[in-house]
Amino acid sequence: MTELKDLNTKEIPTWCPGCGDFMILASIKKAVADMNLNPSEVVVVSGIGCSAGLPHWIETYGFHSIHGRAIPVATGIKLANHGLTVIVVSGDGDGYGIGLNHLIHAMRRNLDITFIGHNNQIYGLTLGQTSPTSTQGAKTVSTPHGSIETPINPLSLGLASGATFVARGYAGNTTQLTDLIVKGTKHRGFALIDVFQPCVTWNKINTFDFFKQRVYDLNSEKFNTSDLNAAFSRCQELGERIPTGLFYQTETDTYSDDLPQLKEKPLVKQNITNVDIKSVLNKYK
Amino acid sequence: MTELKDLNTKEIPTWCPGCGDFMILASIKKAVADMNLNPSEVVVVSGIGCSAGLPHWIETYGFHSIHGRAIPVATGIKLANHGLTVIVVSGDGDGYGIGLNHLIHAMRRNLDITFIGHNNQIYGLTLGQTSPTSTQGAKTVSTPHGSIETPINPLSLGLASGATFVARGYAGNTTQLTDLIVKGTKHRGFALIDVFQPCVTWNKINTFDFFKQRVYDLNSEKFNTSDLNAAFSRCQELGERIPTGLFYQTETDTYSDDLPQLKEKPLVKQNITNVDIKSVLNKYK
Amino acid sequence: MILMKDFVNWKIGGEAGYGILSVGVMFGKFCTRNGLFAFNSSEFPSLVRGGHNTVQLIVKKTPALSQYFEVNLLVALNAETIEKHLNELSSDAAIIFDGKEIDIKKYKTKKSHVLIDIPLTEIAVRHGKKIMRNTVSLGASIALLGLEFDKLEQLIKEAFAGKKDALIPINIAAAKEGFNFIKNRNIKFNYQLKEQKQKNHIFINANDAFSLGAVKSGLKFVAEYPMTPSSSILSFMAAHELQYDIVVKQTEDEIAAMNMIIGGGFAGARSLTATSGGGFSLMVEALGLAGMTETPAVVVESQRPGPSTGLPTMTEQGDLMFALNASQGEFPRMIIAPGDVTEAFEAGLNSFNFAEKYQLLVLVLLDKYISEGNTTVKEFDYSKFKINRGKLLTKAPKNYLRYAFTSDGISPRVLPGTLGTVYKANGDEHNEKGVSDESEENRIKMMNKRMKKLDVLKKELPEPKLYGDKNAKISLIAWGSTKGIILEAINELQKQKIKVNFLHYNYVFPLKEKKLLELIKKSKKVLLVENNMTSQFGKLIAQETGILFKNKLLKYTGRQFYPHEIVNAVRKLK
Amino acid sequence: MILMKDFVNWKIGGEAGYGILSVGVMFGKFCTRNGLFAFNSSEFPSLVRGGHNTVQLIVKKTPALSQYFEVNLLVALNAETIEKHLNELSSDAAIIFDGKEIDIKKYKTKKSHVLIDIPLTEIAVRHGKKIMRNTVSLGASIALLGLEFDKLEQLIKEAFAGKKDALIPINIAAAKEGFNFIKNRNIKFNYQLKEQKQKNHIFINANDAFSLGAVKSGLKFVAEYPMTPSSSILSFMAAHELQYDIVVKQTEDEIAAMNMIIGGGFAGARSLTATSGGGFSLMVEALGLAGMTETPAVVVESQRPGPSTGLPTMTEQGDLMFALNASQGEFPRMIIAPGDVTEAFEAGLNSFNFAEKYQLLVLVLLDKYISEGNTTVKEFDYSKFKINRGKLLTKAPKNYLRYAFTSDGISPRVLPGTLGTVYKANGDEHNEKGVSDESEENRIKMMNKRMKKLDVLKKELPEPKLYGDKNAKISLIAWGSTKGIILEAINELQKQKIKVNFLHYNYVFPLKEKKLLELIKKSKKVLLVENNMTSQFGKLIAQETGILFKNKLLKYTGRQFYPHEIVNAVRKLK
Ligand SMILES: Cc1ncc(C[n+]2csc(CCOP(=O)(O)OP(=O)(O)O)c2C)c(N)n1
Ligand SMILES: Cc1ncc(C[n+]2csc(CCOP(=O)(O)OP(=O)(O)O)c2C)c(N)n1
Ligand code: SF4
Ligand code: SF4
Ligand SMILES: [Mg+2]
Ligand SMILES: [Mg+2]
Repeated sequence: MTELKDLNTKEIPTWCPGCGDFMILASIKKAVADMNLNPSEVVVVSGIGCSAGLPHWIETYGFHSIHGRAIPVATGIKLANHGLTVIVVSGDGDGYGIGLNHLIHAMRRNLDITFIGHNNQIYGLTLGQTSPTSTQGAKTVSTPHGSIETPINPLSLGLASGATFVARGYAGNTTQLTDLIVKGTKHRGFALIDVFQPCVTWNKINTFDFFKQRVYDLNSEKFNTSDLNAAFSRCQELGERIPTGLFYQTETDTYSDDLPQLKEKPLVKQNITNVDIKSVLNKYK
Repeated sequence: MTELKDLNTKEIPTWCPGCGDFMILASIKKAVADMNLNPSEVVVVSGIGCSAGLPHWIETYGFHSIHGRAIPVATGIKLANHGLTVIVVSGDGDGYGIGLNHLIHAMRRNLDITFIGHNNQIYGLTLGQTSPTSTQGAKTVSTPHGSIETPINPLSLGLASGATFVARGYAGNTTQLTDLIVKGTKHRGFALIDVFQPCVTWNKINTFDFFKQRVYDLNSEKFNTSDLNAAFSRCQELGERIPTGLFYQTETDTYSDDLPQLKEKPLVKQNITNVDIKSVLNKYK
Repeated sequence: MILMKDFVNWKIGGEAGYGILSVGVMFGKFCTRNGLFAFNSSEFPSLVRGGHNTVQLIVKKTPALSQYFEVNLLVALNAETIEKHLNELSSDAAIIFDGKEIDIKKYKTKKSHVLIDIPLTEIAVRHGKKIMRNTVSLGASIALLGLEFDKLEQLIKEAFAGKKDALIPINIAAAKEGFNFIKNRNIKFNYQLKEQKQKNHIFINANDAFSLGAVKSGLKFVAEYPMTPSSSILSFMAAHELQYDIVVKQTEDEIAAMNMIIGGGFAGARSLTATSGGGFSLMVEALGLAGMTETPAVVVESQRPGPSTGLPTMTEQGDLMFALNASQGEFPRMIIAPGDVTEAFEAGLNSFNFAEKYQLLVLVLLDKYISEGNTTVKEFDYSKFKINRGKLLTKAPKNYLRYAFTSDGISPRVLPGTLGTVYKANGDEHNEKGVSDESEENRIKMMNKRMKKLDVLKKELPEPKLYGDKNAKISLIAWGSTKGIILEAINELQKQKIKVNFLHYNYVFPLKEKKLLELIKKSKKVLLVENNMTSQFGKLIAQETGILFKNKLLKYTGRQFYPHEIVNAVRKLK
Repeated sequence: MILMKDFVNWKIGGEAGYGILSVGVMFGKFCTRNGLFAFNSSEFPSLVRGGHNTVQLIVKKTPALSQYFEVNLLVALNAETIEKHLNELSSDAAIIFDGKEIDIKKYKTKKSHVLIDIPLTEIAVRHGKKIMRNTVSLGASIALLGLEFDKLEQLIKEAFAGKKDALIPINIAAAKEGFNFIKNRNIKFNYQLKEQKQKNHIFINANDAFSLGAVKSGLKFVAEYPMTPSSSILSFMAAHELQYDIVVKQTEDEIAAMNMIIGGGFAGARSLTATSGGGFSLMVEALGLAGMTETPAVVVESQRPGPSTGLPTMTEQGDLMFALNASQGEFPRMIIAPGDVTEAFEAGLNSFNFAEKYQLLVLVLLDKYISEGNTTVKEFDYSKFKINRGKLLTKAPKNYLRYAFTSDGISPRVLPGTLGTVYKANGDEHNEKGVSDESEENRIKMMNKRMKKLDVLKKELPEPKLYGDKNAKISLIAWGSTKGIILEAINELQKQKIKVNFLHYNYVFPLKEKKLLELIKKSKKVLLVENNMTSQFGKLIAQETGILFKNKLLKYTGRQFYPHEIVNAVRKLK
């Protein structure tokens, strides 16, 4: 049995007090414990940002990589050893800004990875610049006269990219979030979980209060999570009422399923001594 | 009057005989002539690939940049001198593979640029590897056992990214394509025009014949081009019948509109002698 | 008899979010307005709040050129500050602390230390919020140092004027109470500052100085992705975008930033990007595009310790060889490494002239130490500055060739939009027209043409500056941000009757070697000083001259040198 | 009396899409099966079809180590071929052409040239398609050179076996007709080849040789984005992915490729990426991540002329300094630059051992010339090869520390998934556990630990190889792909009674300098030979030893040297 306390590290998180990242960390730990995963068989991969510190504070294997590149690093890990559970944590700059291309291609590849986007709509660690998901008009240190760009909508991009599991959580609702992470991790294929994560230091617009007044659980109504077009239409709802929960899920082969090379065992378990190259070498004669 | 012949260069295209790129070039020239643009006020920007040779064969200013980076180069040009007409030509590897992140962010920025995606569903110039838009199962030199990834759908990504003009052309229909390029260029904001461009050398699946049997003009029926959800649903139609034409258009401020710095004149026209820094310097006293 | 000292090395320590950085800058400005010279440096971990942060400020009557190790006045906002920095204190140093929060007896302070227990928190909270402890301690500090209050009041007013007006009276009151707390006690403190006459000085760091220079030189377009310690260039530009009609674009990544400024430069706008090593890594491919298309571009790379994310809030001179060799193939580039804020301002001023005149890439290497180290300096002089756009034509001559072969390698340039002609910028090897050309003949000519520009540029560049005693038998060689530290060390060595001189490279590449060779011939001992592990500037010198340095002083702890480390190394040489 | 020659330099020219590349390889294989040695090189513009393409093949009884300038047998599939290459012909050369398409009288051929007018098109079209002209001309060529037809028939069968069976008989018939065309005429040609005894040779290029070595050494994961001239590594791997259970991933870009192999290497799979300069530029940031996390990774960079897109289908040794210094900060890396296909195979074989043993980044620098230049060589010997995974543990010891300080700088490694422990790989500076640590003490220790690995590695590496006369007074120094060219030049010089020797660097970094220093002391004249403009290896040597080369032979036309250029340069030295 993996218990919550097994997942605690000696080091303690260095996030600002009250940061939404604490709740996401708690939800991930809870999900790992609930699924009874062996901590030594889980790898949490991050890029750079406040959110990217997370792997340090969960007692599993971890890879704190570079800005925007958590997904390719995670992809390499998963392909090398698909027996591992691979979870990516990323920020809105990390995942939807500099790293967005990898995210989109990962979604269409449908590798069995869980992606958790810490969406605080700001660049936290670099002290408060605008992010790809910042609200239009947001005044930040890099946009003192207000941002003039239409924000990225991670969910609609996920749907457009062929993602097979598209969900939105909210750091203020850890029960729902834990559930989504469990579902996403159990989902065979790539799970995109965007999470509203209030940054209490820099983002004075999208606060806990802001979300408390707006979010509701999409899955508490009869929403058909297998209807792509409905999901697309619904994820544009970002005004006075903002849906959270599972928007879309579909089952199809994962990337690893389609690779005969991985049928017998993961790459890292294969015997690499005595590879016979004679037959190929002969072709050059 | 700009005439078609004014746009001819001394150099002749080096594409394979019969390549769809010839028709796209012809359509762009026709569109420039039809709009009576002064060739010295047009810049055609490309990345790298077969398609990327195009700027060399139209007698306007041109920038043949690096793989996947036509959009940021074009963005810099447009911001520095928004008096210029800026057209980006790109391949499916260039624009939807390595350069996809720039495309998505450009769409949400809505800078007044026309993007023409030469979508041959293959890497042409590098001799036939799989591309992000290659059909699932496509056997290429890099996927001899068939590609296993869900292809990118440029149109649905455009719609999900806030693009204000989303269209699809076909190299085999230059009348329609010319019309789309004219409309896209006149459109105030970013115009995404994906073009089916048969590669006669490497792509034996998506041939002229393949498209001839399938494409139809969406705009010949009563299609509402201002309905985002309808457009999203329609652009997934990629089976026996494939719609072309304008899928979606909406009017909103362009990026330049929102910059007071550009109200009076383009950056390059502004006087840069005698900038007075005294007042700012004084703040450090 | 106690010797009174007319300088102080002040240090404040506490957690991030305690307003330590801002109070350091305010104190520096305060000293500057008092006609004194201040230099500040800071150390903090890569966190938004918490962790152990310090700011140091050395204040003197004469130019303060670097950080110092020995601390004379320590403001401890938490116990950790005392624990960590006790060993840095001079024997007559004072400690300002809040006895309600820190049990000073737990620490091995010396009898000679001046312990000043002030109820910082109580005062701060009474007037407003706990964070105002920084203001209280600042008031106390200036009183202890013998300076007057009025200029601080004025500074507080300016700091909060506008949106935060309500904070003005409470901060003034808090500072005043800190000030009076000291005044009301008769505390003997060896370090006493006096207002000096010289005025019109400014207190500024290299990022801001560079930015100001760039604005003055007609910068029109900035594309940048935030990265410590370059981000303040982005925010400086954003804050002034409307005042100066500059378009400031925060991009999706550094690849976009670099390619955008190539577009901007091609179209004719003076264009800038700024980053640190990680972001610079992403710009590498586009650097070559600028080189091949001969597009003017200016890139600031403010270094921090690598490899990879390394120590993101610390400092190092670790990217010189990288900057010099980044991108495939061979093309000319220029590297400037300002040694102080004045040289940073000049780099801002001149980079765009160099970039446009030679149609090449100009890299400006800063580092966290000077990017964020504020210094009191004479107001910048730009009276002689003139915009030089090189061979920029407003009309196209007949049969215009963008990449025409010329004797200096520089081809006349017209901008897109210029009527009567067109041309192609092309990242492939191309002919004079810009059209792709793969012939051997053209290739050699184009390579020679592009490289020729470097020779011409090298001739125009000044030799590196020699400081100190021309005839000294000991010479120091360094580049970039170690300048002030070494100059301070030279002063100290002079006091110790050790004669040294110092050759400082601000223009690092193309390398001017004449003065260096002369110096090395004349000197008995030569010491190369670099804030990195592998002596990268030494490698550059070796490449160009074959000289290998026997004596090297290298520091790669993620911190800059202190003058005493240089002094010690020189003494060991003797 | 006419001297018969037992070698030939054959060249075929025409447009892309004429099957020139494939016929070149087939001819080379044919010669190899005849016990002869062949070396082929090609030149073509960056187009898919059209443009002027050539393939050259030098065939000899003794090892053919490089391309040659003087052509003895020219197959002209179009007029341009004659126009462009007439000046390369030896006075007794033959030209095979189709008189119906080429008016040979328009060209200044010599009387001594053997002009062979064959209706190539007519024959090709009669048997199948015009593209089969290549086969016809190959049949004609071997007849002219006095070789038998049977092995060609066999090769054609093999080439089309499987999916294109229908092409076999028509190609054989076409080749046979070309062969008979010559046989039926009594043509005197000075160049006559004879079947030799040695068998079991292979005809292979460096990309394939490296790939084979990599497969043998247990490669499990390839992430690559296509880029000339590295792309054939991707297709080689894809073609064999199921045979060897290798996962081959074509990525969205090179950033992804590099980061994926870091993930793969971290997880424990021997992982590879390959690219050229432009793609390598995009990998730069991740190189540092591999360095900081001490993740084994192997990167092939096959060079082509820059800057930027440059001459994408040509060749250059222009990326050495870039590879050496790419990425911010300082960390160890290893650079191997194979000089021929055998060394390329060995690089494939050994890179992963080095990468895993030292837990570092191994860069293999190839270039278009050897990546695509097929050579006849002895079958590779890998009988002594053993997988060495270094300090890889299958179980975690108690209190396991991933980055433990050790005397050789190498820390025992366990893979994620290993039960009973966990750890973090971390691009930030970290402690032995992998946890971020910003202290000065830890920083120095970690920097020293990582760099220490380079010293240990350097000791293990062999000194560069010395070829030629040990006691010669003239020495050549070179690295990578110029090896064979220089060896051929030495043979020629020997014939001219000029004694030279040649120090070749296959292992380029860390640089072994002992033998170099000895040699330079002994030699009267030293010539550095590089296929670039700025003598990059010379710079590396200067950095490490302070040696500057007075004599340099540099070529930067986008083409490799010919042996005669080396010969001439050496003669000028004398
Ligand atoms: C290549 C690169 N560019 C820039 C940075 C600087 N940087 C560190 S974190 C960050 C953005 C953080 O924003 P986000 O991803 O939203 O994470 P958050 O801190 O908000 O959780 C940036 C730009 C970097 N580390 N690497
Ligand atoms: C950074 C980089 N990586 C790889 C390449 C090699 N390359 C040139 S064109 C190309 C892809 C071409 O495919 P696409 O964009 O679809 O254009 P097409 O040739 O099909 O028109 C690639 C991978 C490059 N030039 N630069
Ligand atoms: S800056 Fe914002 S996101 Fe970062 S730790 Fe603080 S509250 Fe959280
Ligand atoms: S390879 Fe394909 S895309 Fe490229 S020019 Fe030929 S037909 Fe066109
Ligand atoms: Mg964020
Ligand atoms: Mg394509």
